[in-house]
Amino acid sequence: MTAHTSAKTPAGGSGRSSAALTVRGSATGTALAAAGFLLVAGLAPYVLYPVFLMKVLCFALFACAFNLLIGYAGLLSFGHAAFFGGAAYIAAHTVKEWGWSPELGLLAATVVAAGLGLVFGLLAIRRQGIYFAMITLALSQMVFFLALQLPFTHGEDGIQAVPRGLLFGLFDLSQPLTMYYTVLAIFVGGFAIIWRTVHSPFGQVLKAIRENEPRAVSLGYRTERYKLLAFVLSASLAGLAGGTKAIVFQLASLTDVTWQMSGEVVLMTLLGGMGTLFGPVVGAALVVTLESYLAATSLPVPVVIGCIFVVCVLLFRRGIIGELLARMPKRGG
Amino acid sequence: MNAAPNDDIILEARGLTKEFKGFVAVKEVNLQVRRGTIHALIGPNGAGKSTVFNLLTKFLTPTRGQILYKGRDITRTKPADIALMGLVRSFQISAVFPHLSVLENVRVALQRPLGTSFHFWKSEATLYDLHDRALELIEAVNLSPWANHLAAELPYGRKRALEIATTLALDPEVMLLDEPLAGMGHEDIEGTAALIKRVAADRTVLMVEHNLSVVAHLSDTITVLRRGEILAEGPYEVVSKNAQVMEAYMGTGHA
Amino acid sequence: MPDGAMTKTAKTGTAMLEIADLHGFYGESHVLHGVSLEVRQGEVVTLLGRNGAGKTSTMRAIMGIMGKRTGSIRFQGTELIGMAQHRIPRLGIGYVPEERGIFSSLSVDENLTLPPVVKDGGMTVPQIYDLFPNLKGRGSTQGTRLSGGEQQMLAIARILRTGATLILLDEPTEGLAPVIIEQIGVAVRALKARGFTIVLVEQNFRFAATIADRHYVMEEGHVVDMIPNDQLAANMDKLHTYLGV
Amino acid sequence: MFSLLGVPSQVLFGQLLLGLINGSFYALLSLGLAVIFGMLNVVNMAHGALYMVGAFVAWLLLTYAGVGYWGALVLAPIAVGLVGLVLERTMLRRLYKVDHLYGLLLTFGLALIFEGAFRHQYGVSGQPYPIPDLLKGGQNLGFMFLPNYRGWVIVASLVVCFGTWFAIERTKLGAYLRAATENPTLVQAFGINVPVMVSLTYGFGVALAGLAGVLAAPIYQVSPLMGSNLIIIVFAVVVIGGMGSIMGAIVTGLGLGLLEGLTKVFYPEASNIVVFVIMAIVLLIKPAGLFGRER
Amino acid sequence: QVSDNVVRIGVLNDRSGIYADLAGEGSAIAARMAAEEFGNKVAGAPIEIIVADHQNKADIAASKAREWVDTGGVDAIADVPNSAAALAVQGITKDKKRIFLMSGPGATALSGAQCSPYGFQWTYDNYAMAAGTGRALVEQGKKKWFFVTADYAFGQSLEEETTKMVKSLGGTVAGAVRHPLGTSDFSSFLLQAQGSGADVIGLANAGGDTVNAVKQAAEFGITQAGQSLAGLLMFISDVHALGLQAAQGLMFTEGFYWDMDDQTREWSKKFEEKSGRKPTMVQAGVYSAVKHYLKSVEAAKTDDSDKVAAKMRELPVEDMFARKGKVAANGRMFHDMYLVQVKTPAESKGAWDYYKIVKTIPADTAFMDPKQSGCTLVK
Ligand SMILES: Nc1ncnc2c1ncn2[C@@H]1O[C@H](COP(=O)(O)OP(=O)(O)OP(=O)(O)O)[C@@H](O)[C@H]1O
Ligand SMILES: Nc1ncnc2c1ncn2[C@@H]1O[C@H](COP(=O)(O)OP(=O)(O)OP(=O)(O)O)[C@@H](O)[C@H]1O
Ligand SMILES: CC(C)C[C@H](N)C(=O)O
Ligand SMILES: [Mg+2]
Ligand SMILES: [Mg+2]
Repeated sequence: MTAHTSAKTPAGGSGRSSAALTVRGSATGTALAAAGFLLVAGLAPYVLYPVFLMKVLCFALFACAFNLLIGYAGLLSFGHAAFFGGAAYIAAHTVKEWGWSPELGLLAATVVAAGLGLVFGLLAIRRQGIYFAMITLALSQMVFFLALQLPFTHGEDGIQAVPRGLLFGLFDLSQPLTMYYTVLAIFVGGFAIIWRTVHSPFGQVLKAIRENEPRAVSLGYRTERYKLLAFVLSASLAGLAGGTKAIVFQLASLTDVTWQMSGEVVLMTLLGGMGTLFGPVVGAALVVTLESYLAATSLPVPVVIGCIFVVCVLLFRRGIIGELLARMPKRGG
Repeated sequence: MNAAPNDDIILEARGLTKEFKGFVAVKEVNLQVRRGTIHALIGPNGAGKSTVFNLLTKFLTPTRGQILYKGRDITRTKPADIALMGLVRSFQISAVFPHLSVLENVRVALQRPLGTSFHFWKSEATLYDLHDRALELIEAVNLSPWANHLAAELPYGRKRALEIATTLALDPEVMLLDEPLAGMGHEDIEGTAALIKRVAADRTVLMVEHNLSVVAHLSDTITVLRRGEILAEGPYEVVSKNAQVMEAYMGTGHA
Repeated sequence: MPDGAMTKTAKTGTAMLEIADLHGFYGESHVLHGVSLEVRQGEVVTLLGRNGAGKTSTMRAIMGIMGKRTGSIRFQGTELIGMAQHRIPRLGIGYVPEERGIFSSLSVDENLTLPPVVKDGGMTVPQIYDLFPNLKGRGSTQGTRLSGGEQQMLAIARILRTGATLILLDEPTEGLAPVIIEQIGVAVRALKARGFTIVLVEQNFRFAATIADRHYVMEEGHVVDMIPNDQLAANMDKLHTYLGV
Repeated sequence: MFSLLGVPSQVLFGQLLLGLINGSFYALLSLGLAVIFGMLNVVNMAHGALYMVGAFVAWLLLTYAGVGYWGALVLAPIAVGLVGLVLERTMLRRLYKVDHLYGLLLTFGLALIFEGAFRHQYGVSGQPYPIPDLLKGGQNLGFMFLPNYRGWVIVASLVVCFGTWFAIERTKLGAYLRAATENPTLVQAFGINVPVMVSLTYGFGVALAGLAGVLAAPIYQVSPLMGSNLIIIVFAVVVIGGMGSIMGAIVTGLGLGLLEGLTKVFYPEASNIVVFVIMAIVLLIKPAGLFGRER
Repeated sequence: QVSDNVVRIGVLNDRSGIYADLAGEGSAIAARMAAEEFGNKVAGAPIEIIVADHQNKADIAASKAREWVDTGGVDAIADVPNSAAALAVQGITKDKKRIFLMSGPGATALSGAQCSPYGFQWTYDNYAMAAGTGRALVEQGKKKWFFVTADYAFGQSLEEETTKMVKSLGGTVAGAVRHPLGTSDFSSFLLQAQGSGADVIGLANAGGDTVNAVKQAAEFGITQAGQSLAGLLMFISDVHALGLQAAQGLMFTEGFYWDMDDQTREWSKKFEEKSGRKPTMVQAGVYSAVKHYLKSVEAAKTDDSDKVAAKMRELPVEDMFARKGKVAANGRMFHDMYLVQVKTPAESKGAWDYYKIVKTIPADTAFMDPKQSGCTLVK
């Protein structure tokens, strides 16, 4: 919702075609921001600790995936850790125990997360609002207990010492920078998918459903299927993020399947701005930074995080990026 | 169902009944809407008009009874499928997508027939072809100056207009309008009434409306509901002379 | 304030309710556009008007259960706008809503005794049963199992217990069979005789004519006319145009 | 002694009884959640944290004020209730106008704050709380040895649950509550101060959690995270029972406790997830929950 | 030559959870005490001790260790009570060639299949516990066992080692239940144990979990009914938390007791002044390990891990914790262990007077023969 630049005139366009500006104006803005982001992210590992940056990127992708659901389909999932953490186990297991290459491991993680998303979705999608949140929460807790008890996850120990391996048999991921650029590429890829989804015919319907579901139904959309597809997409990308994290940290553990993790991703998204493309990225970066900064102080991390949560909910429901956008000059008319 | 389905009747309800936890909101309603007409449903508040409406569009499931659309039984069909079959409704409380622009609101309806609505990998630009048609529809309801505004920014009456434009975008065979004029200012009422008349030329309209003068002016047939039952039916001239209708709806002082 | 015209027809008693230039909103829609009217002690006054004219909204504005309202509503000299919602009924105003508002999770007895007594001089439960014999013996029935008419009686009855001196009745006859309407008419007259002040929304003005002292006519969110009951016959034509019949 | 499917009856009945004890906690906690949800439409994520606070208040009273178990049984719920009152008045209240989800998020944040603060102060390992002298020892029931204290927990929570049910379903105050759940505007128009009632309801609901905390203190360690995992099961209980249904909360709470006990006998590996499996099944068959009404 | 001119030791342990009392800040104090004995300087470079909380989570431990090594210039990591976390750290220190001084973790794999040239398991291990406690009880005629096991690397390994020991002595195992780390209610596990008809209920867990289990066993009258309870790994802090009333009579294996001789008493007194409590074996072990590490740095005149590790294996361990201790090729430090029994309240003469030492287990029988450990470093 920024510039008025009209890059391309829609078919048959004349003066009236300015109607398309809403959409493409924000598209240009996003493209600019994305270019800036790539520049910064490309140089960052020379300044900052790459593992830290990779963590940020994994969580940013996770938050973006989550945001696809809450921000663009209006569904609050309180169980996204199941996909993130569950996929981490899959990636770790396939790579470590079965000796799969990292790209195959990630693919497996994503596919399993998608399957899990489908199951969750089928069960939860029939209810809305808090019911939906509660159901996803409870289902993810089920995954948590499975992760605790299934033999292949190794309970409290987690799957440790996962080899990073050679990406496509070529790139040695144990090199920090190679790993970093791989993660960056995965993030950019995931983000691009989300960006495309949001700005696709499907994304339009999704937004319509979020805005007014009965109306969308009356226009002939079988809204449950759209929501389900959105859910599966979101779950898959959350899984991709989780799998990547497992490869980066060479470990899959229970932490990533706890409901506190589900809460954390909500916080990241809320803090950055629900329903804004870059909000979750900013939110994730802030939360991860804050946590690692706080860990070194004597301040209790959960208290600080909780306070941010409360303040956001009470005062800044639009989040950082949301507030920024809201303060920008409005479109003409 | 029928040996020889009456081609003339596009939408029909038979013995339609809806109970809410023991409370009968709609009772044994038999309704026939003829193709190409404007059919109005009137009645006192709580008579069950909106409920009948919701039943016909499957937003509620009837407790008993049957609904036929073009001779086909649609009693068990899902709401979205009903819409796909050309039976499209509007809502009593304004139903727009508030944070989409006016153009996008209409476009959402237009994009459905493209069949790309699940294509999350396609660009939104594939929808730009629809803009001309969308703007035409927007023009038709006098919303052109607003095309780029968010629907939320429109005044109430304009939202109703937008809703009609969106409904029209589906090019429905039957349009069901629930109080399309409610909340509109005088200036809009006339325009919208004219619009309804215009679009009804090649389709069927069933509407719930309290504004009697409009109903009188627009509709070919009027069905009067009271307490969930049909009290009277017929053209305005007949219905408005019916003593029961006068008592239940128009008031007894009617000369 | 346009009260000059109204005092001429004033009956006995002092002004109980004075509304001046009342505006009301539901969210973004502005539905009351400057309502002004006055009700005196012991009167029965009706609000007439087409569907959507703003009658119900006026009552809701009095009770303070409307999103936003401006202007002035004075009850026995006390300004109601700006007052905490739950204080308003405590001044002695009872409200019988259009949709009756019988609670389904409460029994008839519980429904009946739900509104707290706000003033002395309310009717006792036996007196209520005398007035509405239909309710007798139904105490343990679930509230919404009653027939529509019984529910209407219950809605009125529960207000009578509270001792409220001003009663706002929104379409008490809507959807009711003629016999029951008759009963309600009897009840309203009985209440009047007991000194209650009543504001009544009615579509059925034949019924209204049998009980009211004066009629206010509303159109598009404001009062357009006031007709004393004894001049009703003379103003029939005018009324018909107002009501669009 | 006999055996069922190869399981000695002792073990069976023993686990069932333990399940009933767990069920008592589920019932007490889900009751509070149901009351709050019915009235405020808020999913109180802070419920588990406030349960923990209840236990801690009891421990603090004992450690720093010398107030014993029986005193804490009264004082701790009151303290927690007051905390709830303050939270409702200062924060939750501002969210009724916006999406209900924000209530959930707010209380989630509050839960983090409470748990984090206690964790920071007292560590995670937990503080011991002695069983009151009156309830030491136990009864040999033949099939198992039932510690007196655990027996008391069952009795106390049943009494409180059914007391609450009675208060809500059979008293005047309860009538206000039920009516206000259905139609708050109208109840307000009868001159009842609904906002105050809402505050009190929240206070009462969390006081129940506080009470459960005191009851739990002598059994489990008093630890900052004692509520955080329990609460999810309790949410599942509420979903199964039907959001907002009082009876549903009680019956489902006890029932699921028993079912969990049973699972521990026959298929212990599944005992942690059986509640969630039941939830999935119930949702498929009856989306509104066993005792819930479709909105 | 000392890298970045400082010898930095990171004490990574549970500072807030169920192992916080037996390790936690106490371990950091012990490490600092060791550094002070060197005047906070070694091989000409200052010694720096830093701490972090691993919260008993392998992922947190791993990322902290990685961060310390990558960006914090940490030369050695100490303690890491929690075998899962320790296994994760072992992987990283092995990879990045840093010294790992394990005092807390018990899993035998750490000096077995998962051993590292840079990893040293100092204080005890699960084999030692099984060899001590398991043997003692079986020899008393308690042959039928049932395990209540913490479901992670440590618990499983403890159960496994004890099972092997019990079976080798002609005992049987009636069954086992697994519980998650940090369980608060053991009642249904205990009920199962009771139903099994075993002579001994072996608690293959530690810290707060053991304390809870013992307490609830008393609540359910398990010992009155004739079964014995065996805490397979217990610390003095656990006895302290339980109180003698509940803990009396329990028999288990310890690596250290403050009240053994003047040296231990003196050191423990200093420790108590700083921490307010007597040291556990884990804390005392951290002291010993750090001290030995510093000694080796001094001797090698560098903090280069390969050289220091070689020196650590070469030098004898001699301090108040271990007499004539020896580091084996697999990283296991061999020293005497003690079978102790908790005194009755009547026997106890004062604060922290908790143990009777039943017997001393000599180093070579206390620990597993390195050749059988499965560690590839052993030729
Ligand atoms: N979901 C429901 N549960 C219970 N009763 C309902 C429900 N929906 C409608 N009703 C009842 O059914 C009756 C008919 O309602 P309906 O909305 O159809 O009336 P209407 O004729 O459209 O009135 P209006 O002119 O006010 O829109 C009313 O008494 C209403 O209270
Ligand atoms: N909750 C609401 N939100 C928005 N608009 C409303 C709401 N309630 C009523 N209105 C609108 O306010 C206007 C006045 O309504 P009101 O209910 O006061 O009319 P009324 O005179 O009582 O009509 P009726 O005879 O139908 O009862 C109508 O246009 C109505 O659509
Ligand atoms: C400190 C100890 C109780 C830790 C435990 N031995 C473990 O390896 O996990
Ligand atoms: Mg209606
Ligand atoms: Mg009305």
